Amino acid sequence: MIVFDVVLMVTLWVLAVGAVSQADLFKSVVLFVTMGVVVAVAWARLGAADLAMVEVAVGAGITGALFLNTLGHLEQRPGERGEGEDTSHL
Amino acid sequence: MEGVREALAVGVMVLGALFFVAGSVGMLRFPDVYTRLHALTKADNLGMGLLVFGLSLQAPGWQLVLKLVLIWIFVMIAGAISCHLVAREAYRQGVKPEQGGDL
Amino acid sequence: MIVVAALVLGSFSAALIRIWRGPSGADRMMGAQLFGSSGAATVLVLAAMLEDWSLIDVALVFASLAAVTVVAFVERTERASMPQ
Amino acid sequence: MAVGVFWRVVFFAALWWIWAGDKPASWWFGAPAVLSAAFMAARRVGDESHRVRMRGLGMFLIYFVRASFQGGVDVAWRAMSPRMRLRPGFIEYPLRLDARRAPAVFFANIISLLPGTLSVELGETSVMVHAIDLEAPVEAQLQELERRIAAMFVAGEGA
Repeated sequence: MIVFDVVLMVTLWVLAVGAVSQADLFKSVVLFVTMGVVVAVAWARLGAADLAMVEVAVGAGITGALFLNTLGHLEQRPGERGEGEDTSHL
Repeated sequence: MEGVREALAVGVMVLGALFFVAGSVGMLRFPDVYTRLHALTKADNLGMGLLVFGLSLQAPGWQLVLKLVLIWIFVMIAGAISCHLVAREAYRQGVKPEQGGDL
Repeated sequence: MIVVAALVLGSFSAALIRIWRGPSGADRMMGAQLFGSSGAATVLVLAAMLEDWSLIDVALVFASLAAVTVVAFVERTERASMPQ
Repeated sequence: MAVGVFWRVVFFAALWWIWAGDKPASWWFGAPAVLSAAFMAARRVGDESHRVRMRGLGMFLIYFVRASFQGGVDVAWRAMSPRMRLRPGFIEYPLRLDARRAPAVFFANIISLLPGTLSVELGETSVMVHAIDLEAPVEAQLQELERRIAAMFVAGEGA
């Protein structure tokens, strides 16, 4: 059981640090979604079924979808205006 | 009798977990997006099925068994749909598959 | 039972490598998908291990929402690649 | 139409019952949810519904469980063997089912769960399939699947 907990904790750490320190926004969003899943597993491990459910639905499901949508809009911008302004730093 | 059932359940679940591992190994070793999708979808589907079967043997009521089967069906639907969508997306973006030969 | 949990969790880290290395967006999404299904599996094993059967409901939510992010991903790339 | 709504209500009620258990109070939420889900589903599909033959369904389930077992074992074996035996490639499979209707969509989704095949794109008259081993009899396998699906569905009143 202790092995399980340690692996869970390390995965959580790696994902959390990875999600905020990415230059590539898409990668960052995917890492965030994955972190939502692992957080939910952690809640389940702690016996908090209700929290785990909310975490999956909100953290991994809805927020991930909204982030991806936002990213789509951000990437669409320069092409729409057609002025070729440099948004590559995004 | 109870002991046999318990042992069977654990055995089936270990087998299911092995399929999960095999799927992940395939996902790391296979050469391109399409073959990786093969590994992921099929191995996970079967692993989940075995896990659900093993748990059903231990579940305290048959309503839980129905719920477990429902989970399996949902995972299967989600797996099939997302697998198809990812493959189609890769195809439309022009990701080239590895061709022929032993890789 | 602990063996089962450890094995399933082991496939977690494999998905992590795939997300990290890419190379394409589709590969990363695939990694997230694996996290979804093996997450559900882990919760199921936990339910049996802790004998807390209410965790089954968590796995059910996992399973029914597994496709949402993938669909959002596909919609996004489809819109981004559409000719203006 | 009315018959279709009835069966959908039964279906969603069963789903709710599995999900929420048999506590009577849960139906205060369940009944409206079931009814609205059934009506939404019926409106979405219109009268283009297909009947499903019970016998065909049973046969198909047995076939499906066996085939998905084979699929999992097959791909796990390939992944684990030290020298991976892969001969991947695309195959264009001509559809005999009508691509705009439910059975073809069902077909395309099931392909991904069967040994060695993965559906890539559902076109007007064909499905693009990715096979993991081109030397396996992919074509014959797909034909068998298509035949079984055709046997399961009966064209509804909309046909």
